[in-house]
Amino acid sequence: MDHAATTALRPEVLDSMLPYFGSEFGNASSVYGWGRRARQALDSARDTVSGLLGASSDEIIFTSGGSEGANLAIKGVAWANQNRGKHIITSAIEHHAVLDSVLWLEKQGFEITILPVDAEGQVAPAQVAEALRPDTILVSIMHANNEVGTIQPISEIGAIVREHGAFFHTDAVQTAGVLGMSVQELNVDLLSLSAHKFYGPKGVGALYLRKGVRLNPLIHGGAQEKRRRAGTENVAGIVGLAKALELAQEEREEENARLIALRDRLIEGLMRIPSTKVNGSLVQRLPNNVNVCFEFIEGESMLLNLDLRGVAASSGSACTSGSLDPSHVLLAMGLTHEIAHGSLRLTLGRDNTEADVDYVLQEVPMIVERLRAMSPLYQG
Amino acid sequence: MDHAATTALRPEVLDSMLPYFGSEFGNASSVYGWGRRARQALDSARDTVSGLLGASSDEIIFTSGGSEGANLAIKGVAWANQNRGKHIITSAIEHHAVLDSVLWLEKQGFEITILPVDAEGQVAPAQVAEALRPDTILVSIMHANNEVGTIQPISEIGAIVREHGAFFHTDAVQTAGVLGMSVQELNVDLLSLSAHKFYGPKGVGALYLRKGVRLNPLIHGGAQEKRRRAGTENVAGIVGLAKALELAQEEREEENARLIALRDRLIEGLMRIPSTKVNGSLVQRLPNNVNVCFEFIEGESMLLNLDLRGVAASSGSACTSGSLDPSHVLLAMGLTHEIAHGSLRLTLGRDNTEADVDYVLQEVPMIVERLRAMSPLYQG
Amino acid sequence: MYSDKVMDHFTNPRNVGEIADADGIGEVGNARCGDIMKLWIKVDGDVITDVKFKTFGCGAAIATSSVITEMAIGKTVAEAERITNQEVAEELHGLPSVKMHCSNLAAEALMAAIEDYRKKSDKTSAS
Amino acid sequence: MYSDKVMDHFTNPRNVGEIADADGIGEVGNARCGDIMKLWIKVDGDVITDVKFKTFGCGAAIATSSVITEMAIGKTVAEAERITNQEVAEELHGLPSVKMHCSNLAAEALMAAIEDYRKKSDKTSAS
Ligand SMILES: Cc1ncc(COP(=O)(O)O)c(C=O)c1O
Ligand SMILES: Cc1ncc(COP(=O)(O)O)c(C=O)c1O
Repeated sequence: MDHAATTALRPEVLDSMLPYFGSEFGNASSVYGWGRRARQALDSARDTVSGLLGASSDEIIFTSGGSEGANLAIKGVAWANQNRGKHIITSAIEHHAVLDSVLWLEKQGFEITILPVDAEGQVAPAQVAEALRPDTILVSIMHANNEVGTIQPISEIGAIVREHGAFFHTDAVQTAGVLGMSVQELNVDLLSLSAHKFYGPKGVGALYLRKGVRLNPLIHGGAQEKRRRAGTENVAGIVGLAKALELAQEEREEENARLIALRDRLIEGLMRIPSTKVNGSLVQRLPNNVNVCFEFIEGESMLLNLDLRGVAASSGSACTSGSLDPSHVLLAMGLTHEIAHGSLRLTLGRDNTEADVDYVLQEVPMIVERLRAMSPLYQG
Repeated sequence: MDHAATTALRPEVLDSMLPYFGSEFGNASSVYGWGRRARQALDSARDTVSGLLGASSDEIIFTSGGSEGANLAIKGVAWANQNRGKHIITSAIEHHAVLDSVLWLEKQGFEITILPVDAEGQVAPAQVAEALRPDTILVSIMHANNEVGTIQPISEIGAIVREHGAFFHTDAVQTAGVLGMSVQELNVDLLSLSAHKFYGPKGVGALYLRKGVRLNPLIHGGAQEKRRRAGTENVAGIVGLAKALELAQEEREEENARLIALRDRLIEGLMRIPSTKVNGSLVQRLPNNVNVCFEFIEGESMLLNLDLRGVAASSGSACTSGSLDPSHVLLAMGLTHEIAHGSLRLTLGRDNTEADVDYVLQEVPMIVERLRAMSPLYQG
Repeated sequence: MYSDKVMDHFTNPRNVGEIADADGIGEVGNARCGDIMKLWIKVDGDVITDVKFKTFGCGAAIATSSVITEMAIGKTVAEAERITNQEVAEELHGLPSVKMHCSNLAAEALMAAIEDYRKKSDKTSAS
Repeated sequence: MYSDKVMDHFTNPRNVGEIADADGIGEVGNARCGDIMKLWIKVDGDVITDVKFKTFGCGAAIATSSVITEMAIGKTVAEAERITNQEVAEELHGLPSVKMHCSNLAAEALMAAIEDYRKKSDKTSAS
């Protein structure tokens, strides 16, 4: 139950990719022969993705994943538009691909505003409006958070940013296969996504870049992706991304209804454990995300116990990341360090059933009890 | 015969990758369960690659290909070491991934020296020595050129650069599956390679980074690749890269002997066509590279004719790139524009036989004759 | 990337060659840019009766040269002069956009040949 | 990522609990960092006869706590005092490097308990 971390490739997606690992191995930049057929496959994948996003095909740049997409969006816009200003706005709960890009730019002389979030992990559009300055060139707010599943009011924020004349990027890595992805409705200028989060291959992603937005490449070199991203194209991966996104978007309404039922069953069941708290909004929430804190216990020991029982999960525990601080997202939402250390994230996916949920609901209470009995913080 | 552009995935390599598209789909950053097995696959691939390079495993950074590797090497070293100096040296015949990175840095305030090459496309070590300045932080010279196949005296240049105290990167994209890759013997601090050039998958590469060389990431975010390259790892691609490199290095002596025989047969045959010139060194040359200029004809029309006869090839023709100037490599070697426009590159590979060579030797003279008959430059 | 019609003209170019006693000769482009077109025309009265070409250049350059010979033959000089590069591309059912700029010189070559014909016939009538 | 021995101590931790009439109690770490170890020791003459622990922390923290109780029981106080974090890690057949820094506090917890024991017994002998 760790589908927010990654998902298994769907067999249909692998099938769509295999020809490009076999006889159709051409370099899409070669003018003739195999190259031409690789080019056609790329063009068709690009049309699929742009169609699903309500964009035009030359607004899609294929990347090596969500991290590259966010880095390209943020650094690329910053470098290309620094003559207009050097101020960038983002939020405290962004993925590190965004946060660390922005912090690195700060070292290079850009000015950064990091917006706080409320207790449910939401960014307030009014705060974005307030933070905008004449020299603001870029705002980057994620579509939904990967840890607590809170969905942000992107469309509203986008309207404010556009009105002001800055560019707006959203990290849609957690939502691309789950929510509607019309870049017009979302009011975004840039949007990044990553295939392996929606049953596509790892190591491939896409960046939507609205026509007219100036961008410096992150990877210079060949003329691929209209000179915005050099490198021989990962044809098989790109074909797989397009196929996976198409399937996910086709099935999303039905699948979301199923996941929401499982999610709510899981949350309800876990909340019966004493001294337990749900993190994130219960309303503006990804259909597959469950995130709770069990007081008095530490997350990694929880994960390890679940793993021994065959359940993959995730935690905001510092111990899983090698740093001393627990999840920056939970801290930004106002949780104390000790409670943040005890968080458990379960993210549901296509292969999860009610039986899986019930199994987890049977195991977790026992694990929590056992760990609490061992905890010097727990007074019984 | 365009194996320098890309190669077909070997079936053994695809087989090594398939488990990671199937049941072993974990995210290598997840601490437990599937994540652990993905991590083991990555570790083992890293050991294989570092072993083949004579490096230690924490000196290998997996990337999305040769372009990213070169960009990371050059920009990463430049950014991290700019306090020591802002001067960078490279050569006029580098791939655009190197050249354009360096030219972009120039716009950001770095100083660049671009070394010339001789008529065979070689960089003189003495010229590197002369160009080194107290503020030189990085030298980047490719191992072998992708157009004309000339192999550079990397080990010698490396010794000079090291003596001086600068860092040395080599773009080994064309050589990684072909020549010995000991980073100790090559005297390099950074070396980039790309899997699809040696029968591995597209969209994955590796950068060797000598311990102690400071580098800023190009892609910030997660803690992957020891914080030097963020992004969920392309596990299948990385496993494929390692497998492909291992096979190529195992077989290279035998395969090179075979390719050299074919190459020389091809060159000899083409040279029988009047007003024809070989480009690049005949001695320090990649085993699979043939590059010739036919006077009075233009390269793309040559390619198109070959394609109609089932032969994939490449040209330094401007018309294949959409720019007005022909190959910067041929121009740097002193060829005139009109002759450079008429170049033809044929690069041999595993699937080419003597029969293929003979077929090309039968077709090319007829095509040349036909195009020359149509050329206003040809006095017949 | 090329239309079937381009490929047809590329593989079977019409009217390749020179006209020994041409009434006008035009040459455009240069080897530096990779495209040179040379066009010979024969004029009878006011009508272009024959056109021949030689071209150094890519597939698009060869095909545009070939197709413009067909377009020009039978037209009056005044009509032929109005042929644009755009019309040449349309006649070939389109050209890839990178080729529109650098290799679509045929209309200019024809213009140059007509100009040369005018100059010569002016001289002839003046003498 | 953990050795079998770590996993053994994690899944079956030895000597979990408290000692009501402990001769020394040590507590190290803090919840902010995600690891707290509390250790109770019982001393008879100069020999540590019993150790119990409670730990809030990751798998490594729990395993190191557990293994040090085994290492300490039966040793003299002076011997037990010389146990290092490094030895605890070795006893567990190694720990992942990220865990060496933050979660390997067991030797310190034991040291704190011994210190507490010394203070108390000093007081006892002084009275
Ligand atoms: C010498 C050289 N360097 C770099 C590259 C770029 O590699 P990739 O296309 O895998 O990014 C290539 C191939 O295109 C190359 O031949
Ligand atoms: C919200 C968010 N942004 C960015 C990323 C980075 O994506 P990738 O690992 O594909 O580079 C992730 C996933 O790891 C994510 O959850």
